[in-house]
Amino acid sequence: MDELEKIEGNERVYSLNLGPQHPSTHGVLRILLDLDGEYIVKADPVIGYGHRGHEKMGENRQYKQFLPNTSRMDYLSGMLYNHGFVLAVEKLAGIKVPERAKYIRVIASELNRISSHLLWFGTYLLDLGGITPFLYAFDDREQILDILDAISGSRLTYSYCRFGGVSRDVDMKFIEMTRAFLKRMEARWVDYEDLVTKNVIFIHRTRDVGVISLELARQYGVTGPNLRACGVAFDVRRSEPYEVYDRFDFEIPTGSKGDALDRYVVRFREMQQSCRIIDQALEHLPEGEIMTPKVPQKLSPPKGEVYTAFESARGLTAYYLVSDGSPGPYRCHIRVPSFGNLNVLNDVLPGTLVADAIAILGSVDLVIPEIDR
Amino acid sequence: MKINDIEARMHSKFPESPLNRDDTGGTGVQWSIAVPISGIRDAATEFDAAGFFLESITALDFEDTFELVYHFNCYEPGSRASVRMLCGHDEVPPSICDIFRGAVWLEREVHDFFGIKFSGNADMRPLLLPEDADYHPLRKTFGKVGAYHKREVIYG
Amino acid sequence: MSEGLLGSELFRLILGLVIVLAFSQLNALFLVWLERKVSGHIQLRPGPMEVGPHGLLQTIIDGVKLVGKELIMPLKADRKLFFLAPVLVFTPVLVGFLVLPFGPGLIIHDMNVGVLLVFAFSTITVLAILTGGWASNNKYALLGAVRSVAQNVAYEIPLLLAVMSVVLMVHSLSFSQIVASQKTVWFVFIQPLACLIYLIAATAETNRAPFDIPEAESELVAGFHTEYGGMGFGLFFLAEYTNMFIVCAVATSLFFGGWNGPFGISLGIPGVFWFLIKTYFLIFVIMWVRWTFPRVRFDQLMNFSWKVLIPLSLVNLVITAIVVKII
Amino acid sequence: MGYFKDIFNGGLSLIEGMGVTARRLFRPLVTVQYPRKKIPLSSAYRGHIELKIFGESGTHKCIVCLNCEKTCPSGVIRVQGEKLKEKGPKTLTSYVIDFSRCSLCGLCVEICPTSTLKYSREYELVGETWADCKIDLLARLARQVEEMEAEKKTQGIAA
Repeated sequence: MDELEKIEGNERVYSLNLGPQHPSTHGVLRILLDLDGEYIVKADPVIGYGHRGHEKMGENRQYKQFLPNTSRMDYLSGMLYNHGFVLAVEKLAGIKVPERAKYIRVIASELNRISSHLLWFGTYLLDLGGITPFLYAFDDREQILDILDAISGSRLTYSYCRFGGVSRDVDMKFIEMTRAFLKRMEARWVDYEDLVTKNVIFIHRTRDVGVISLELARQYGVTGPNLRACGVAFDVRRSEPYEVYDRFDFEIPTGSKGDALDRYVVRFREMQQSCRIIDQALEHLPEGEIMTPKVPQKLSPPKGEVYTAFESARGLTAYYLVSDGSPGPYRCHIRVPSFGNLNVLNDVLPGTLVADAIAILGSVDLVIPEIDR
Repeated sequence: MKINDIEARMHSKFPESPLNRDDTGGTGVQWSIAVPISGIRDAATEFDAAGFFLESITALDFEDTFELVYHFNCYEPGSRASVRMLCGHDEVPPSICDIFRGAVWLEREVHDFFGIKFSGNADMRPLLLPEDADYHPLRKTFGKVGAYHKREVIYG
Repeated sequence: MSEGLLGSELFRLILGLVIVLAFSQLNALFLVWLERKVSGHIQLRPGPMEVGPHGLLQTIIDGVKLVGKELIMPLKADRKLFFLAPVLVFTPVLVGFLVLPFGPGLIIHDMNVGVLLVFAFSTITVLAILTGGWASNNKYALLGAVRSVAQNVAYEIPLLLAVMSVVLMVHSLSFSQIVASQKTVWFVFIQPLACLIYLIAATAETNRAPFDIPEAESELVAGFHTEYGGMGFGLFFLAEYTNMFIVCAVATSLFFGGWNGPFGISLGIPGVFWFLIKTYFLIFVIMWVRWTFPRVRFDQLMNFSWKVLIPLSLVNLVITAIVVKII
Repeated sequence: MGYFKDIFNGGLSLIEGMGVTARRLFRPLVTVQYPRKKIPLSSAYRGHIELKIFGESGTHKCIVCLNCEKTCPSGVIRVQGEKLKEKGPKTLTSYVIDFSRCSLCGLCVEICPTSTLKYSREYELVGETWADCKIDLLARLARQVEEMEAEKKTQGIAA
């Protein structure tokens, strides 16, 4: 303890090591806080505890061998990461995807987005000290996991998408399960609003807490719901529509102030919008193939590069692949949204209380292994 | 469209630099411009003034040189542009962390993985690697490597 | 005569203490089980199920495990204070039992300043928490301890002001008299505001969610008892539940008619059961609250006390005083 | 007046929240007491791989092409074969997987030319050492064949 006591001309300041083992630093994040009483003077996030070298692995593997890795970067939105990676490789190799597969991918991705947001919703309330919403959210999330389990055979790291399609076709049971889930959620949204959104304690904990101004967000490259909470309707699904997202009618929820409450509301409404997308996709799900027949086992895309962005649950995510014509990429870079979303906390945390710091950390929805890669 | 404005400005700012438009959308960027190593700060300032945000900084390791790739984007549909610059294996590019604050970490990450030092970035501690790391894993001289090409092998 | 009286009084005290010790421990264990069951069912899961019927013996097994654990003290911690704190936190809770009116005549020592005694001793808990947090030589623990002091100081005031309204009406600080004067109408119907303020302040006094900021596991890991393991932690834990029982029992006596049935109807149920039913119901409500709400922030907690609870309880007290004077 | 309104609305919101939890108190439970009760596995469930038993031959169809071993990103699979006849296919002599490294991606199952690999439905796996994570698929296959025959026998007796 003693060596941590710092006296830098200001005897009031002392440091507190928040993490790497702390109940509220989801994943292994460590933040060095300089505190004055309970007020934070300086915050220095230390990351890299979960660095596994995915980018290096990507360079050493064939494209399809890297596919399972992608869902392990952000384990909460594995389907979205799979989806983005196959998009990138398909673009690089010029593979066409059947319509049905596109729809199935969208449905699966949106389900995964909801499950990721639900988990965030639960753990955020857990950070704020409300334990029960966490279990309710997990109950709902379990339904999604069951649905995705039924089509992909896995509950977290799906590896469901394939270059040129998806690995398994969906059946009537899947459609029924998904519809039942959508129906169930309608009642749950009301419950969540009564239990959390309207709750006076919750509102006081989050309103005007951790304000990320639009300028700050731009400076740090904050994307996703955190950016939309500042009032910008920037969503890759809209700005660079991939797959069939341009065919659906959905809103991009935005906030106004960029505080924790706005971020909460944006994510909450995003889940409802995802439900809308799924509903429409199920409505128009075409019959047909789920896999392009002529995809070679050993895929060797032509020389060149591709930068494919997609909207993961946490924001703009992108794969930057450089091909030298061999079966594996020459360079495989992943732009992860949490990187900027955590980076911005350097400027947001100072001046807040420790209790607020937890509320802010939770509200930006970080997945640390995604940053560490 | 901001992306067209900035394209014109980049043209006037770097008349000699080749600007590759990608009209088919095959690479995911609207256009990319190759700037000299000294020009990155000017380019970043332009993008900053135009209201763009810095999406990512990454590097490519070739046998003859590093290539740094900066991706900029703004909150308008389809507005991604990339700025590329060649940087010799022992050259020190200027940092843009006073223009985009988020660049501090991105440059630290590039430094981690490739050992490229940025002049002007005061905080060059390892970000993702251990504090005492003296290796740069994404260099093609480190660990298992598939291939090590010269730049022209891929980009002609 | 005086000799015999003294003897019987002493005997009564000792016997009472033994019963209290046994009861408080068993009661705390039961409450822990109840809490886990309530939280479980609120969260759509069964709670403990494996040890004993519906997991009834689970907490006993947990207790055995805690007793069997090694007492670990952090390096450079203040040894004496570190081990004093868990003991200190438990003693005032036991004293509280002495004056609780379980039923007509079922009171260990019917003091004429019973109400004062309970609240005077309950303040020692703060001291114990401060001692524990300070002695741990841990920043999280210290933060928790400091928070706890500020919180308890702030909430002691509305708590006592709310109690004073009742005392003013009865003109007595003795529990048995307060209960006796609620034979027909409970004070909760005459003093609903005071009752509400008392319950809120009492929740804060016992450091229960949503006012559990001294522990605040998502912020301060475990707050003041971060460094405690084994029975040190166990005593803090038991004290929390016993404390909860006491504040609820006091609330029952002050506002819910103690051993009296509603509106003088006793339905042939003995007074002590009425008392326990009401107390456990209040405990259930406090648990229910805990498993519903997120935690308030520290400064909001203070704001709520100083800006809402204290003015309201003062106004309530003044109005009570005027009305009592007129009648 | 706003002061009292805030307090009132705040209190109301709290009571609404308590209503939600109170309703749940009487709903049926959603959790399952796991070892006593089990949830049926999804039909797509991906356990560790195993060799498929084909009905006509009563055994697997592995031709030791080593595609699975080569395609595995994590180096899980070790296949060994032997040429029993001078001209003819190799015969499988050992098929061992190191499950501790497997990421269950399923590339091996997809690439297998004779479709003799499939996912098992085993999920209650436990091991204390790395050696416990090594699974010998041929031994497993032999065990399964034995079990099947025993089952057939009992069925035959019952019939």
